[in-house]
Amino acid sequence: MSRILEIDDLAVDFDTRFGRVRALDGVSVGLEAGETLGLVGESGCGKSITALAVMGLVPTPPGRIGAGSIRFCGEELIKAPKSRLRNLRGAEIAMIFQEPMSSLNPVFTVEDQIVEAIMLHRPIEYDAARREAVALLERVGIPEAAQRARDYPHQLSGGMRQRVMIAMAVSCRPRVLIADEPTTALDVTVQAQIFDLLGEIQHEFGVAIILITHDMGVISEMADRVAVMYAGRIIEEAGADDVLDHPQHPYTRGLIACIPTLEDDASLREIPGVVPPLHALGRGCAFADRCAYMDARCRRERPALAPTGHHANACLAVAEGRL
Amino acid sequence: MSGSYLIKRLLWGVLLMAGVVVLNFLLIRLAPGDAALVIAGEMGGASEEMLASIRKEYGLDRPLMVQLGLYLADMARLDFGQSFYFNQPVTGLIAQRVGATILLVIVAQLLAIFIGVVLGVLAARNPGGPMSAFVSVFATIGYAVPVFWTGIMLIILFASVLPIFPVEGMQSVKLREAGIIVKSLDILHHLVLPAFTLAVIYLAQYARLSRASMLEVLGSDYIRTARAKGASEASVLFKHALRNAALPILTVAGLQFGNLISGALLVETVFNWPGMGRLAFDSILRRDHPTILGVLFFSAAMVVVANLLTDLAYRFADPRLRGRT
Amino acid sequence: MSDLLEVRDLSVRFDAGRASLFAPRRWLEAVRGVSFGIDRGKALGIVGESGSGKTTTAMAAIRLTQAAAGRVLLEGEDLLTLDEAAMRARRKDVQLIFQDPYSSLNPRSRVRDILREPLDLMEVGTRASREERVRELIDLVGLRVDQLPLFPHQFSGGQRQRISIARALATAPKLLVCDEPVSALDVAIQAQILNLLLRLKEELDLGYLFISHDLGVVRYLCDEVAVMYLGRIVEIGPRAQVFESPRHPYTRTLLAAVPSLKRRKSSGFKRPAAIEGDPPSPINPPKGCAFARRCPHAKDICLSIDPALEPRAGGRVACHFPVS
Amino acid sequence: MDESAQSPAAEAWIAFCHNIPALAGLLILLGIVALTLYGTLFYAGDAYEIVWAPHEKPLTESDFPLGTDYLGRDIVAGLIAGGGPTLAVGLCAALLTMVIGIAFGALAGYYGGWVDIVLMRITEFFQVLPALLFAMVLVTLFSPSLVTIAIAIGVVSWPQTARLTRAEFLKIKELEYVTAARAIGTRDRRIIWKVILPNAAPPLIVSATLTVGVAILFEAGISFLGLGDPNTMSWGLMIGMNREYILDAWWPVTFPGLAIFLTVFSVSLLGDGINDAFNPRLRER
Repeated sequence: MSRILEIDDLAVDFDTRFGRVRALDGVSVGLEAGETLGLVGESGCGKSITALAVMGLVPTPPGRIGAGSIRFCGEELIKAPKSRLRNLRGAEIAMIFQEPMSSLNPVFTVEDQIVEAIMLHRPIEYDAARREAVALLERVGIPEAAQRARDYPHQLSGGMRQRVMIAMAVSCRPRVLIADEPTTALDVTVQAQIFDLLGEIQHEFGVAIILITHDMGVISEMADRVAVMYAGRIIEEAGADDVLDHPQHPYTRGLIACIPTLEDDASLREIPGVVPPLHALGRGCAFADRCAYMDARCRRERPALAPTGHHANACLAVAEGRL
Repeated sequence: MSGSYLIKRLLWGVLLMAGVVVLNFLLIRLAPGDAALVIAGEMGGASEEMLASIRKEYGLDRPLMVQLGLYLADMARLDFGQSFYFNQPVTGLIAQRVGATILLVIVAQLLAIFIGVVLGVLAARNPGGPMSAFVSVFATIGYAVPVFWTGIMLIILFASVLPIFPVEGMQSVKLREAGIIVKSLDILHHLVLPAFTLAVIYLAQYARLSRASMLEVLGSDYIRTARAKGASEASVLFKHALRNAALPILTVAGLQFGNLISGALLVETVFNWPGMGRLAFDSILRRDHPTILGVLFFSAAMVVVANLLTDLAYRFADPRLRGRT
Repeated sequence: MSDLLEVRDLSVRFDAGRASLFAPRRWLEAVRGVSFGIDRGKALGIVGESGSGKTTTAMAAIRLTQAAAGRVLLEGEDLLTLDEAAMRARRKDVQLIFQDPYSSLNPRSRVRDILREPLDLMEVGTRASREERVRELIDLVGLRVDQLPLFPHQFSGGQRQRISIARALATAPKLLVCDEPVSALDVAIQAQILNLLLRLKEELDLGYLFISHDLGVVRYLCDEVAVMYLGRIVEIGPRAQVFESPRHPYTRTLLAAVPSLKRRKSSGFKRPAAIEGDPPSPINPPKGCAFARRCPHAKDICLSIDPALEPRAGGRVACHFPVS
Repeated sequence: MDESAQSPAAEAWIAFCHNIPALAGLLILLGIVALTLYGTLFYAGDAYEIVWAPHEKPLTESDFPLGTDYLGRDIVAGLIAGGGPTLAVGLCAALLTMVIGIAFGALAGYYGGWVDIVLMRITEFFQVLPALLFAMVLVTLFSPSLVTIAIAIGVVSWPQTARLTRAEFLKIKELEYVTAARAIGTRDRRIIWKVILPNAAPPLIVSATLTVGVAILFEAGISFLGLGDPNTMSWGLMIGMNREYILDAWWPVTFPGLAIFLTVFSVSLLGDGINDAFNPRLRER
């Protein structure tokens, strides 16, 4: 397999009332063609910002790419002209969002919005684009697609809207699809439908997916590889099975142990405390205050993501064999 | 669009108008002072017999509720009675003037919305930029200037320093006999200053409102979606954002209509614009009740119609409201 | 017969307006004849998707939403027939906590006042004893006494949820209604709150009416579980019964839809019991079983006759053809 | 996390104190108020008396720094005397507007249902009447005194406040802390006035400030048309009386107009400042 997306040492800064804050720090991760990479972490860990950075949509101001590079098929995106990014967006790299309720423009029909996406990137007649939009809606499982196409977003349920978003996203056969918590706002049975659909789409279109989620269960069912994020950094990265069965970083371990599941009767392990605010990060490991294995060195040094075999983690305690 | 919605709105509009009539009628009849004396005063003094005959002629001797009933019945036939002061049918008096007022109000409103929205959109593109600051300052100034004073200042400026626009009236005397095109151009020429004066206040408000509305819309998820599919910045701004940002502007434009008519009243007085403002002013000073009632009725009717149109426009512009009752 | 709360045939409906000026008024049937019971010190979880009526059921059970029909017996006394004053007095026994830690606390009150207000309103004890109780409460939920003078915006989401719990506990209630209390929290914080709730339940012998869409959370905390679909309970029973051997096809679908750490993409899992479509509208709900149109086992009778909730092996199920 | 116990109101005050335009507005306004209240202490002049030749230009005669009007009355004295009534009417009218508007909006928003329908229909009715025209009619019908003017302005301008209050109430009453208050048996009256209203206060305070401005403009308009109390000096009246002569003398209308503008402008700056101070979106993140 070949890497189609390569993020290298990416940093994103935000101006806040506490001054400039580094929201993303030294993030390096790659995406193979056709695979699913899960980005997992709690709110504010930087997983959505990573996605927006890839799309070239970090809101500026207050945000700003501080350092690093993002290469799509070898082409550097960070310094690319805006027009080039526009041509890539939607055509080669597409994205779907968390809130299907508000992600579609309320004053245009579903069809209009998909047709727009098609015609922006492909030399195609309006009528042909419309036929294709209906075909896409059918493909993503919208019943009576020809009629639904004339509907406005508010006339569709949340699940249907997310299907429309998916249809729009894959309309130009992108090579990368970023799905930012695509089911968080949906009910669990609808969530299952959407994930099943995403799986089929991936299989059929051969698109590589970056799946952003806070749910380890979703990772387990959907992802080939996982990167766990905490306070703007990746702290563990490996194949999904490796991370789920043999988590290395204390945070990953805690994250897995604190989920109430349908199989396990053990009492929940808590991670004490809260995620530190980004403006109050010290020199050391951001997780140190909540970590049972913390020692003096953890407070002084911020560990880098160090690979051990195929399994990379950023933890001094693991490196020193203290766990 | 749902027909029963329209019926409901129309019925409510008629009801509102009836309410306006009743309220105004009662207010005027209950206010201290004798209408017969006022009429007699216009005729140049009065004896008791004269007063009695005036009361009889104008129906002022009947019980209040009877007067109200009769008045409502007349009203339904659009008969507002005879003006005490002008000694003409009120309907005719208003008919001569209502056109000028509507012209002034609508031109001012369109001017204000158009310029206001353009300024607002430009400002929203860069919320920290100079255009944004200008819109904020301009909006605050526009809000704070008394409209009649702006008019007077413009008159001082254009009457003496820069005489390119007429500062008074609606038509030039020497062009009375000219063709329709020349006459229309002449009216437009006269319209410039009054319309601009009236527009300034609302222009500032619309600019500020569209800036805020655009900023809010630009931060919404569907704008991010539009960008994510590679839409150009112009398309994002004018196709995706403005259609949505226009909705609150439309609402406010509808609500402002009553204020606009109030403003027109002052502007007409300042520029001697031959609309209903002058008529209102005169009839109020002379306590010419039929005329006051007529003017109030017509102004309220204009507001009701404007609100109805705004409502329909809103429902057309926002698909979420179509087909609702 | 449960010794704390017994809800019988509770129904709630909302005016949904008219389709047009002369059309008949429509009703949104949010809760349709729901019955359940809660014992002292036990937790009943109600699970269901949005629009299933689970929150409305809870709100109607403590008379914060008006019920259209039914009875709510709190220790044998019907809350729905109490007059205003009696109901106000009874409120000290039933309290609730909410989903959103940001809107559930008045931003203009200090924590101390938030905790003391229920005591003041119920006129519990003397002024000094109320102050003492406030200190007790803050300690009980794991916050510090020196945080009492602070305002809600100075706390994190998890801490706010603790304050919310402390407020609910102020009048020493017997029943706590928990409406999605951990849904807005990150998983790490969620575990903290769940463990706190579990501890309080045992220490204070509290009954919980626990509303959640998260089956894992319900399984962790509740003794009994009710599954709702379109305003009805379709299955209710002890936790083990519902989770290990669900009888209703909808329950099975729901359980299969929950992402699981045991199902791996690497082992090529395929989801069993997937269903299509969305739930029908609660405005003029369909005849027959509400789930019939999405149910893989539906037969003709399901479309015409609404199955009653009948006892099956330990629990109760509303299905003509329960799975075994 | 900030550990000092600061109430939202205190934080808003701090934000306000860092807002230079708002402080400027407050300062100008205080200056104008002081001038109208105490101006006569250090500027002895009678606004009503003819003291000099008509249309004396400004800055030519040191006794009358801003000149005289068409009758030969001192303009500075007029400005000082005219400010009081204008400000008083503005303030009283705004107060009345807020009282009626908040009462209507709060009850309509909190109770909903038919209470809402009836109250909002009444509100809509009052919005149909062109405010200035209606106020003019009221003023002339019931003797043109300051009190009548204030009442008339109040009667015509409350609908906007009612709508705003209602919208805030509709939003806040759905919040969970209100449900929590109901769950502990708080009575409706207490919920409306003690729980919801304080939380709805920020936009209402801003609106109240702006209403003062609008009321001042209203009063000026009525006086300008000569429908106000002819025996009380006011800025609008000064402009109205001198209107006929604007092409001969610009100053008798310009300075009162500037005075109105400056007052409303400073009130508006103040309102914006309060708005920014309370608006968390500008302060947070």
